[in-house]
Amino acid sequence: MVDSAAAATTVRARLAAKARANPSVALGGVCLLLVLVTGSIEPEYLSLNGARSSLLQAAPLGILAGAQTILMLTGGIDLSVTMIATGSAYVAASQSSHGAAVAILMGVAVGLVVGAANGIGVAVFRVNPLIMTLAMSGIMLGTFTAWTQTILRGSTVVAPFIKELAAGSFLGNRLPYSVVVWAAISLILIWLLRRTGWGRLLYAVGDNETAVRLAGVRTWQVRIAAYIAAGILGSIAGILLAGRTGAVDLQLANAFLLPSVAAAVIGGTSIFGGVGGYTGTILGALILSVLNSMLTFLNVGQDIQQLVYGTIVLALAWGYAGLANRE
Amino acid sequence: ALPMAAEEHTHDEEMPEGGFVIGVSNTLVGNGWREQMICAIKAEATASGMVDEVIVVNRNGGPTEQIADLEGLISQGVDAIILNPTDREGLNAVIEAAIAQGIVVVAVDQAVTAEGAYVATNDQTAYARLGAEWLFETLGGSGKVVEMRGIDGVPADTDRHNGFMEALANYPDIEVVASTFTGWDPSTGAQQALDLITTQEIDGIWTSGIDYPVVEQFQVADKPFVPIVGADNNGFVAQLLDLADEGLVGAAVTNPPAIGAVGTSIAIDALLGNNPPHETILTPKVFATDNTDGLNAIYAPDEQVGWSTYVDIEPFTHYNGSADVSACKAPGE
Amino acid sequence: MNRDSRATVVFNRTGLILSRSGWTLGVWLLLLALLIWYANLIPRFGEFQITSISKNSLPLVYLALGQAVIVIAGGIDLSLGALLLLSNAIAARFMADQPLGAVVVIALLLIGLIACLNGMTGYVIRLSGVPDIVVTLATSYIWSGLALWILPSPGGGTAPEFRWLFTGSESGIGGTYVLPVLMMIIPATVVFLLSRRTRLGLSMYAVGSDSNIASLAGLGVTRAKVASYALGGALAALAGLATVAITGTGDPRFSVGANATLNSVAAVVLGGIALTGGTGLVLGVVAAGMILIMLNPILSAMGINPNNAQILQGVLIAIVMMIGGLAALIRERQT
Amino acid sequence: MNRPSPLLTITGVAKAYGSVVALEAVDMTVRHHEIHALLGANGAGKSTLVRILAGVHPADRGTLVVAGKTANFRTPVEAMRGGIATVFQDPALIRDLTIAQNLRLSQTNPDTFAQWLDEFDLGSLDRDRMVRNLPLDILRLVDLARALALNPKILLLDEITAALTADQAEKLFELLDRLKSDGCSVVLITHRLAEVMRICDTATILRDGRNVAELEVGGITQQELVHAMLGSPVDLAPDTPAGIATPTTADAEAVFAVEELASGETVRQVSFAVRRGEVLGLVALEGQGQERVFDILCGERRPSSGRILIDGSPCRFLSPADAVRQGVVLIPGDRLQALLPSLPVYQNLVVTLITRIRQWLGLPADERARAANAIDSLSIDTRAAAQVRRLSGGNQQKVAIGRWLVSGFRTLLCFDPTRGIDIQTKGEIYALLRKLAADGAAVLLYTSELAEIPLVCDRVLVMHNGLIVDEQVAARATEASLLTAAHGLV
Ligand SMILES: Nc1ncnc2c1ncn2[C@@H]1O[C@H](COP(=O)(O)OP(=O)(O)OP(=O)(O)O)[C@@H](O)[C@H]1O
Ligand SMILES: Nc1ncnc2c1ncn2[C@@H]1O[C@H](COP(=O)(O)OP(=O)(O)OP(=O)(O)O)[C@@H](O)[C@H]1O
Ligand SMILES: [Mg+2]
Ligand SMILES: [Mg+2]
Repeated sequence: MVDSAAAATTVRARLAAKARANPSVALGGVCLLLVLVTGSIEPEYLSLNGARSSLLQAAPLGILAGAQTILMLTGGIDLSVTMIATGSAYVAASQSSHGAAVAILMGVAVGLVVGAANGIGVAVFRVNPLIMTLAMSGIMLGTFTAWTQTILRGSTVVAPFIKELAAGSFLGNRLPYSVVVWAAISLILIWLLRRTGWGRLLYAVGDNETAVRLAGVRTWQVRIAAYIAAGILGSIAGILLAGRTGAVDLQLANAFLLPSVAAAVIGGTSIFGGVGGYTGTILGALILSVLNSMLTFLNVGQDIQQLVYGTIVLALAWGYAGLANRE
Repeated sequence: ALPMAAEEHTHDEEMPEGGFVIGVSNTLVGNGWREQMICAIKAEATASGMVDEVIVVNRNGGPTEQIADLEGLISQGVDAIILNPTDREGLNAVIEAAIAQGIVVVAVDQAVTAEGAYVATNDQTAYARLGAEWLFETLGGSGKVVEMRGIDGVPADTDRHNGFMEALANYPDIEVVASTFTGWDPSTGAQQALDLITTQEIDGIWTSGIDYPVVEQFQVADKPFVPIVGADNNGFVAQLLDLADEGLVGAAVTNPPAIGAVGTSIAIDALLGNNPPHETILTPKVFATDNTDGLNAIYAPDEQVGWSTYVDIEPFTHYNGSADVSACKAPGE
Repeated sequence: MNRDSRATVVFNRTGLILSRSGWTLGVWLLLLALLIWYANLIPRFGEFQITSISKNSLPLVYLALGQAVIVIAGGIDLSLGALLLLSNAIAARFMADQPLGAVVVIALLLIGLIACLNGMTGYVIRLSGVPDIVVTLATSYIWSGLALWILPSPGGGTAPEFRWLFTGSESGIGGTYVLPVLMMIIPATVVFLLSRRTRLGLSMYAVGSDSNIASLAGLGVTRAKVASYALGGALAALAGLATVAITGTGDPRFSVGANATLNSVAAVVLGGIALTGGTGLVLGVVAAGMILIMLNPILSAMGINPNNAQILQGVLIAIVMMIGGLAALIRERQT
Repeated sequence: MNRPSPLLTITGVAKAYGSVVALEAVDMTVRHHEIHALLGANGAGKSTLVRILAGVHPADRGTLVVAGKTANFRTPVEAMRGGIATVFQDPALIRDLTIAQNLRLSQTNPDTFAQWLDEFDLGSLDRDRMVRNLPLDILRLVDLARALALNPKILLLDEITAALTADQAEKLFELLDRLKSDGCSVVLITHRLAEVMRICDTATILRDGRNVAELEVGGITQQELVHAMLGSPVDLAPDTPAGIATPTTADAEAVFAVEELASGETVRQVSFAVRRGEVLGLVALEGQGQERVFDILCGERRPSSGRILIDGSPCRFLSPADAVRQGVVLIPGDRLQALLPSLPVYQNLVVTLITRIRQWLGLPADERARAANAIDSLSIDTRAAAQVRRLSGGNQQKVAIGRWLVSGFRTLLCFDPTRGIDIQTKGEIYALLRKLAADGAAVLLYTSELAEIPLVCDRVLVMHNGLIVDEQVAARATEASLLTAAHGLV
């Protein structure tokens, strides 16, 4: 009796230790569990189609959460990233008549410019990132609302190439191109964070900026580059989203703001900087996408949906912190 | 019973000849439908020739913020206020205060219960009922449908849901297999649609206005189209016209933001002392794929996908179609 | 000589207070300037406008005060707007057609209830070690869901006398400005005194400044944290009550809450409280809240179109913060 | 058997932070009326023991008996009620509040506090000053006065003298003597053995989380103390003793020089040159402008006038990056300013290698080897290398130095690098500084421990009131000669 209880605790302790050593495995387990729960609500979900549909949704979310991950590592955050996504998508769509390449470049330029502005505000003028990007989001909303009636007037149907990239699939309609785009971005991000000087500086700046500055680094450059990178990621996510919905309006990416932060946090990136990585974020984005599908299949009112969503996000964050803090 | 305001007016005998200042209060920034509503107000004000200035206040917020904005407009001394109310009852006090000062108040899109206010709305119950009836009829009275609603708790959504249920009551063989809340958000709606059409047998979809992203998902999923009901969004109308060859069957139900222009026209009438009726309810029109001419007539190829194509509302509007609305010019601009 | 040195002390003391509360003063001056400007722009500026400005600012001012307390104690609460919704929904649902006595009881219970709920949030944050922003992001969904569940669509009501208490008029408009001004001054003063003059308040500053040192110094970190969240919750409940008093109804829309949260954070920062915690005076936040509410009508009176007004508001916040950042930078370089 | 029972008895106390075992099993006895030294190398577990006694952390095992009663303090307040007052290794004052508010928070009686503070002639200290604006020595004394105001039975002082000036320390010792006779016992942690010899009655020595000896101070020598602490005899002088400036350094060209540097009222006129191969010492009492000089030299701050010359040509530092690119690097006094606390030792060491945008997309090929070299040559204890914050103070200091060994430099600015460092590590640091100089670097060393000067430096400058008031040959400088100059009495 006592023995089996003791055995159970050691097993649990060993499991906990394992999960701690490799948090991605724990997150993967949670993701799998959610997939199974969703599958029990809607059996058809456990099919190739279900998987494809979840991945399609996770791709833009994962990319936006990548932007948050980079910034959170430096102790920053970007509340304008969904506005950047929307703005880029808008520009890309309205420039679609000039061909996909021009459209995409113009779209990405939006992310570049806005990201740089955010970066300068935060790194040079030392504005709190939360406030800087909140203000920037308002500025962009006003600007784009005005522009939709002036310089961006006209069709916002996206170019066929973008549509194909965002929504099309290959290999017998199994593997969406957008997932390939996401995978490529993931590889680049993971490489940047783990194998480059800039990635290392991101962690360092997030941990102790003074120490990095005294080491001879111009930390403002690191930060500005981070905001620019986040802006570009926002643009790419926005353009993919535009391709998904086929056309753009100014609410395109709104719904992704809080989930983009949540995905990074669930994935184990600390909002205070210095700790985390993109692998966890990928899983975080997948988890949230599955959760969304689950809520769709649950067929309940928005009140219950919000209750379930909030509770699960809290439970996940708590569980993860429990693992991380137990040492 | 006429409100006190009418009495006040009687003692400046000669009726005003124009030169009005119209205040507009809106509480949703960046929403295409609302922007078009504001543009329609400006276009109608310009076309009427009676208005000197249109003052728009707009921000994201709820009744509290809107009350602040309305009181600001009152302080600025406008002649009429057109508002898209955030609440049916919460603004009554300030509206009645405005009316007491002789300001004409017109609530557009959503109703208010304030005494003496003019109300111009699209009939949301009918919007859903007409569309749903078209859908159920098209399905031959039986089949599995999805109801894609807007935001839970918003009056327009509740009205539309009621209209949908009214229609449903007459078709016992129609089964609603899923009911989702899109939040009137295109990407959310797209994802829900994709989740549903890839996993379930569906015969028809009714949407509360998130329509073209849903049609797009059939192409993403590479599934055959099912009959779909949406709003008079330009993008959806274009799809109904373009994809008819590929088997798309659908209906666009009008929910015109030009209701703002209707409100403007009513306000000017009231300011001129013409005593227009206090309640104007527009009944939606249904443009289905079997009516290509109708669809072609409302299609606006130069406008954006979110553009509501049904802009001319007789006898209220005096501007010259989509072009004027889209120019979005208030008097003097 | 003695006189002289006392004068120097007084002078130094004034200088100290000025330098320490310079930002607070600045925000109040900005508000004053805006109001004077506004008064000159519109045809008539009288009691109606003063009442309007003070009562309409109440919900945001309360919410921002609550956010300020939480930020000072080293947290941030993204669920305050949702708590406002919840309080607004419960109040409207249960106060409708009730006599004043019952309404007051409900109001007090509600403040207590929401203070407890948010105090619990604070406790969960301490217990779990999950950052504040994440926990409150999650609870914001929970509270909004609950609000929608309690009040499925807009409606409900409250007693006219209760509306009078916050707005100076039983209809919610055009009353005396005395009451809304009092309802702003009293809670603000109470929160200010609580935060600066009591041990509990100071321990919030301490915990926000450095919770490790605070615990070395023998302070109850958990107690301060929970207290700050509870106080923030109570103020959010008050904001919900003010909303029901001003509008006479309840509105459970998620977006209203989210918008209110963002405004409260903006007001806190504009009011001179660093998001890093441990510093700042809550009084500046009151003026900042009023500025944020009044900016829209003021810009509109200046003839600025709403899109540009939206841009201007963002630019204003960014520039004010940049000036703050630069000033800090220059101070660091010089002293 | 009428010997009184001890005031404090600790038996078998153990404490581990995760996988780091800070205390394995410690026994210690503090009697009435005694000043008890708690000694040990960096990381021996002294501060951990203090934190347990003060109720900050619970012990994993073991018992505390205070005045005959078993104590189980769960919070600092309980420990205070139990008669234990503590001055921790780092100031326990809230930086964003005023002194008065801090006193209010800790419910300290302001009058008693004022009396104690007056012992150090600080009775007139303005209580409305923000803690963040006060110098470290004042903060330590405020902490002390606050602890004394509790009227404790046992006073724990964790390296309090490290930040005090010589005369403040002297006043402290007089005060401790009086406390002792008034019936309060003191546990004093310090790395300065002279202090132990001067005022302590007993010493408990910790090594690697265990108590290895309990000695009566009266009968032993410093060497014996060191032997007990380290387990082996240690030569207090560095391997390569500095002599009188050798002809080569005297002739060597000035690598780094400043001319008429000034900054407001704090730094009024500072000129000097550091030559290749030279360690130039700088001494000053607390707050004479030395911090500002270092801030300017490392590029953190701009001077109001004056020039910095490198190899004879003037240059301007707009930021530390400019200084670092010219080979001028800083080891700050507060090591937290030089460390990435939650990152591994390795990352801390190599962070100096990527300072330019063109290096962003790669990593230096030889960085592993360089980092390993630095770890080796400084013998950094890497058991807790996963997070620098878990290293002991001494090892943290080594990391702060080590990161410059990795990237290389020409001029090294050291601000009090041995503050709070154990005696063995100190010796290692002295030797290292000499070696760096011998390899061609120029070193400017500010130190608060005057005894270090003859051990490491070639020449020494004395600063007073923003001016360089004296220059001496290090080998001939004595504590007395330096102190006289430091008080401006030349
Ligand atoms: N919070 C902590 N988490 C993990 N390890 C810790 C923590 N605090 C101390 N340690 C470890 O415990 C050991 C003892 O540390 P402690 O601070 O007690 O040493 P010390 O004797 O006071 O050294 P010093 O003279 O440098 O102050 C060290 O190895 C240190 O790395
Ligand atoms: N203080 C500054 N203010 C504005 N721009 C700067 C500043 N310092 C550097 N830059 C710009 O930032 C960019 C990168 O500068 P940085 O000096 O880090 O590059 P680098 O690769 O180290 O080049 P180099 O080897 O020539 O010094 C350059 O375009 C430079 O002009
Ligand atoms: Mg120590
Ligand atoms: Mg350069």
